[in-house]
Amino acid sequence: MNPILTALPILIPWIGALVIMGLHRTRVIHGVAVGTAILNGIGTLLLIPLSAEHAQLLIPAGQFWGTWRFSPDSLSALLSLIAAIIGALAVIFSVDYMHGTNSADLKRYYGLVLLFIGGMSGLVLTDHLLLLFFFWELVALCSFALIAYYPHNPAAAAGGVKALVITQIGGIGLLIGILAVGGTAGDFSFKALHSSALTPTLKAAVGFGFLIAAAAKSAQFPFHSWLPDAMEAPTPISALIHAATMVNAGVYLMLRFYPVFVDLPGWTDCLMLIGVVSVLMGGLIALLTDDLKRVLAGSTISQLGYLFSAVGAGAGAAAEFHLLNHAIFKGLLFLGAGAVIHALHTRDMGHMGGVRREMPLVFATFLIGSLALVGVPILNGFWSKELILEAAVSHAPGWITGALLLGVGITALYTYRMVRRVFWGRAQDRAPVHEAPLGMKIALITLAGGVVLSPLCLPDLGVVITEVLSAPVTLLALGIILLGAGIGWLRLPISLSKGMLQALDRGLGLTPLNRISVQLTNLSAEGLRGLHTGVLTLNLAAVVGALTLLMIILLVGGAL
Amino acid sequence: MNAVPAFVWLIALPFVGAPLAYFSRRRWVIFGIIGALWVIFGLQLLQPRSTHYRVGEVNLGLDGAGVLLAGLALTLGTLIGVYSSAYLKHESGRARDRHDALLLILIGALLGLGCATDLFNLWLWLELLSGSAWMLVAFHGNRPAALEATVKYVTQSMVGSALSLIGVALTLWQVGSLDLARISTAGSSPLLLAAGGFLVIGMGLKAALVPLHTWLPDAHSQAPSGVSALLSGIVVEAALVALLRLLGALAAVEFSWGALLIGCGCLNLIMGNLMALRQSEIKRMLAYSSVAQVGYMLIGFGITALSGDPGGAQGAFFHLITHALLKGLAFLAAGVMAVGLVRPLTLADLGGGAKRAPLAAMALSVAVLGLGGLPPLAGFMSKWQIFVSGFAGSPGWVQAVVIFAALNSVLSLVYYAPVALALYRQTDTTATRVAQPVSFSLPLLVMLLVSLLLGFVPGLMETLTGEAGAVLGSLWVP
Amino acid sequence: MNTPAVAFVGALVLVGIGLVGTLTCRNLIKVAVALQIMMKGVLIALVAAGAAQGQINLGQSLAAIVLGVDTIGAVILLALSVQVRRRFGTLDVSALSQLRR
Amino acid sequence: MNLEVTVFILLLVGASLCALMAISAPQLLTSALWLAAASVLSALVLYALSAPTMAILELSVGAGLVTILFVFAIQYEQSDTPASPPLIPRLIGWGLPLAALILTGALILPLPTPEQPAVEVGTFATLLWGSRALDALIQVGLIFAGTLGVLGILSSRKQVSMVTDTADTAQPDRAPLPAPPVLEPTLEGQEPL
Repeated sequence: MNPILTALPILIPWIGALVIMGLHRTRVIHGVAVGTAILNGIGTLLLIPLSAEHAQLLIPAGQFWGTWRFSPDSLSALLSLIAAIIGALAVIFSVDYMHGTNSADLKRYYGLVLLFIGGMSGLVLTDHLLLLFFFWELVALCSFALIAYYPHNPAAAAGGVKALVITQIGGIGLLIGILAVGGTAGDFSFKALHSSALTPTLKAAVGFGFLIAAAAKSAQFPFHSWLPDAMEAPTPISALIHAATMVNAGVYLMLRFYPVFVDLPGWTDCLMLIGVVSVLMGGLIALLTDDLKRVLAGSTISQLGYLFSAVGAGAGAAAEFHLLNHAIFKGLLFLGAGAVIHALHTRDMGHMGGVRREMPLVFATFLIGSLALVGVPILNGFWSKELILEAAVSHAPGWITGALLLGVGITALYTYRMVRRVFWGRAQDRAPVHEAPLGMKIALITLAGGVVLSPLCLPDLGVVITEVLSAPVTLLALGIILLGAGIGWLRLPISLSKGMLQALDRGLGLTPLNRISVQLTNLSAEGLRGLHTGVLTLNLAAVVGALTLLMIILLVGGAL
Repeated sequence: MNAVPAFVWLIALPFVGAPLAYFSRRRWVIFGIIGALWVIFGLQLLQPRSTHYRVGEVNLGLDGAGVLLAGLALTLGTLIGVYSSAYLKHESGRARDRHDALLLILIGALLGLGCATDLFNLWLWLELLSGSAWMLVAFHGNRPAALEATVKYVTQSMVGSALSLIGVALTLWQVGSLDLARISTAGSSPLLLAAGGFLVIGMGLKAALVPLHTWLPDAHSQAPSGVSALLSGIVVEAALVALLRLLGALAAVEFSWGALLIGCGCLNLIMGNLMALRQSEIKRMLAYSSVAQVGYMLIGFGITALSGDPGGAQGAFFHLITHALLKGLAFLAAGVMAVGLVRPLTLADLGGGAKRAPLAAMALSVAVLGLGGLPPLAGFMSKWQIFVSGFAGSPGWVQAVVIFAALNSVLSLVYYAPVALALYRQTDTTATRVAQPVSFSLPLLVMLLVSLLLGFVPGLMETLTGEAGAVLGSLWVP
Repeated sequence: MNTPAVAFVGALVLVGIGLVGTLTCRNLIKVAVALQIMMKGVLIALVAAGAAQGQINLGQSLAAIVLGVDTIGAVILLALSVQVRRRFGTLDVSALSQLRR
Repeated sequence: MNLEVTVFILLLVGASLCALMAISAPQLLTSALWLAAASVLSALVLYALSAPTMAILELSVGAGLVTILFVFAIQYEQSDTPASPPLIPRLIGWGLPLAALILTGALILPLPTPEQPAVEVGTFATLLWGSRALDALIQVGLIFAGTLGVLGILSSRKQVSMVTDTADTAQPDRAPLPAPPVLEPTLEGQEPL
């Protein structure tokens, strides 16, 4: 096959986005967006044969860039497919969700979504560090603009800027790493990381720089605080960007460069530690909030924590598998939540309840997704989570395994609480609602099918089944799930310890640290503004002061 | 007397043209002169570089840095000339003529500054540059705020001039000549060290080194938008280049000028960014961000001064170009947005901007995001070049400075991103599209396209910045 | 110490007094006076430096040009203060501080 | 210490004293007159440095023209601003320049005598109009720019009466947003981030 086809997953959405910019009628815009997304899904399927034959797309791009190289392998094909297919489903879902939006806003929306899908594919397909950084920032930019999408919501603007700034801080880690590699090896291909020119210190800088970037992108501790705030985005966006694709970019980075950095002292431990803390933090966030989408956001942080721990424990294959499964079931959960939110016009679970009868299909698919999230057998989440736990048992210190198992219990607890509050109980002071429209249904059913069927993608399914079923940790995990759900069922007085939990959240979540640093910046900015008195005399005093200071420096420096 | 090279005409023409434009009272005169300048500039580019011309004892020479400054000055000057046709539509004819004549003198001063090789001559060009800049800032002299800004600009500038002249006198005392080439062979002495100090303060004042920058936010926010674009885009940077040229002549002095520049750069970065963080007025915020952006250039030049590696200066020159384009674009777009406003343009006024003026909104958001250093916009590419040169084989503290600078560009996003957001989040539902005159949209479009192009093909400027960087780099060979 | 050196030191003192003036005077016209004093110092410094190098005429011609530049500066500053007086009703520099923060 | 140096020191001390009087005089007119006196004394210094042409220029321009300008501006304003205390503490106002001066002195003193002063060719006129012709020409440009600027500054009263402080450019399509009638930037009371 012609390697130029590798570029399809990037080009199709981008061209679609350009076309949409020129359209005016909302109906046509919806149509073109859906068409592009589906076409892109088909085009991306070509990556499977392409990656099998190790196709390489080489584009000479001048002295500064060197050669742009796109080379799909199984990992990048997987991630690109997730982006394309979940992207397509999110776009189909959006036709109903964004119904009634004016054409200018709709153009902005679909344009950014398609730009994002292409960027995400580019991010995983490229074999060029600078280009990787470019796509890395591009998806951050799309995410920022989409979080801040709703015009009249100041929280949306704040959340967007927060997400952008935190991922940018992480991006510096990537930037520094690339600088170090490019500066010493003089080459930006991934091979340059193996170059012998990289001294151990430099390599450590690169490894930990990448780690910081990955943690920020994947909303891992201590950078996790942007993800819950990002929930101001339209819900299909949360499903696509903040559950299924962009947040996986960090995991992708770790998976991709694991072989390079595995020997760095402390690197894998750090990875596992970040993962474990995120598992617990995310669970805590999910447990403490009443906002349906924030529950899911916390759950995403927590599940990505499992991925980080798995990569750290050396279980790359298990991580890849869980990444795929998580993308499917979390995408499903977000879209289901979106359907409920769209119908009820609220995100507060306190105002939900009893939706089960009115939206049976949404309920059924949401339940499937929830069970997969908890890790109930035979759904996809079960297999991959057990594989990760098993890897932790054999490769990680005991306390990490313990913490991961605790996380399983917390997952069961908050999932039980979420499902009960949204779907059971009585409908409280709200208007009756109707089942979701067709476009939403298509997306939900497809994803629910994926939740059941995705284990079939595994080439060595039989081995996995016997392995998982024979491991003692599986039984233990199932017991913990029951325990967690049981605590939820008994409605044990969590509210009593809520204060404690919140204190824990505050302490661990570094929210105070976060707030203090923001306040410090603001205060210093405010304080410095006081220095600009606008009085000529004081300005001149600053000049003379600078002269005096410089003379001192010259006297001292010149004498040395 | 040897044949007169083309660039001499380049310098001379604006001075003939300015009175012509003023007294003829025809607007096309200025465009004719700018067109002629472009022709001469093109002819000059065909000639070999580093041509020299002597006027009396004073040498003029056009080298890579001069070509870069000249090209940038002509580009911005042309675009702002076009822009001002619409911007000044409602001013009286005399005011417009004054504006045009002063604009020509400003361009002429920039062209001349790039060619100066004599210390006193350099000072005088800088003085001419600030003189015409003062008067352009005072354009809206009937507004108290503009008047106040001009008073500060003039007074502080004059203190700076006096201090630089002490530096000139000290150099003359020690060396007996003001030729920069002669000074660079004079070796080290305490007198030259002190001279360097006075010149850094005096010229640094015009290049807005913190804490000498206090005039900048006032002047740049009160000038007409086109003038702000020129001032922020190139006037301050030209002063910086002048400062670097003379520091290059003092390279033999036993003092680490490079470390001083990098230190000043860090101060500029943090001060500019923190001050810009809480501004609600767009033009003032942009002006403070210029203070920060000068910091990147200082760091780039400082790296070259420290190690003699021309890469840093090359990156800094590239940043000079991208900053001139992006900041110019931002100011011009802000000017379009402010049309019809009685008070300064604030962040709140930008709501619905994308509906009112789509092109200006696009331009402003690309400009601010590019200035914030998001790849692959041009602003990232130039910062990247500076970072690369700072990372490769520099001492550890320079690498720390690079990380600090990278963190600062995140800080700058905190105030840039809301601008782009406000434009597209259409809170102002009543907004309708306002037809823009061609003289507004044309400069915006040109600068937008060029800055986008530079982001994707940063190699375009490589010959230009490479030559300019090599000129400065050759001064600092250890 | 020879005569040019004495003159140079005196010139620096004049510049210093000018700086003091710019820092202590509140009246815009007095600030202009202080700037003039600084410039007197600069003129003497340039001529003294030329004299020290036996290039008195070079120093003189530089000083002549500086004198011109400085006179233009003074004229501009005075014109500005006339305008300031009109707009602000006072010449006190502390009134000129609306562009703050 | 010979006589010549003593005369120099006396002249410079005199000029400095006049300068001090100029910056500390309570009345603007007195201040301008002290400036003229300082100017005359510096012209004498220049003369004593064997720069007679420059001395004459300084006498006519510095002491003459500039003083006339100052007096004109002061008379025009008719302002007798009472002496108000400086905006910054006197200690800083005097201390900072003094510190800068002392530090500079520490750096450059004693001023070295150049080993072999170059022998100068040409007179003042040939130097100014020959060697430094370029600088003289640039100065002409500066004078032109300055004149235009002063014209602009002084003529802006007329504009005010015509345009009445409205806008830099008027766009009829868009009504001005409600705003205070003054042009001062409203910087107080900003929303925190």
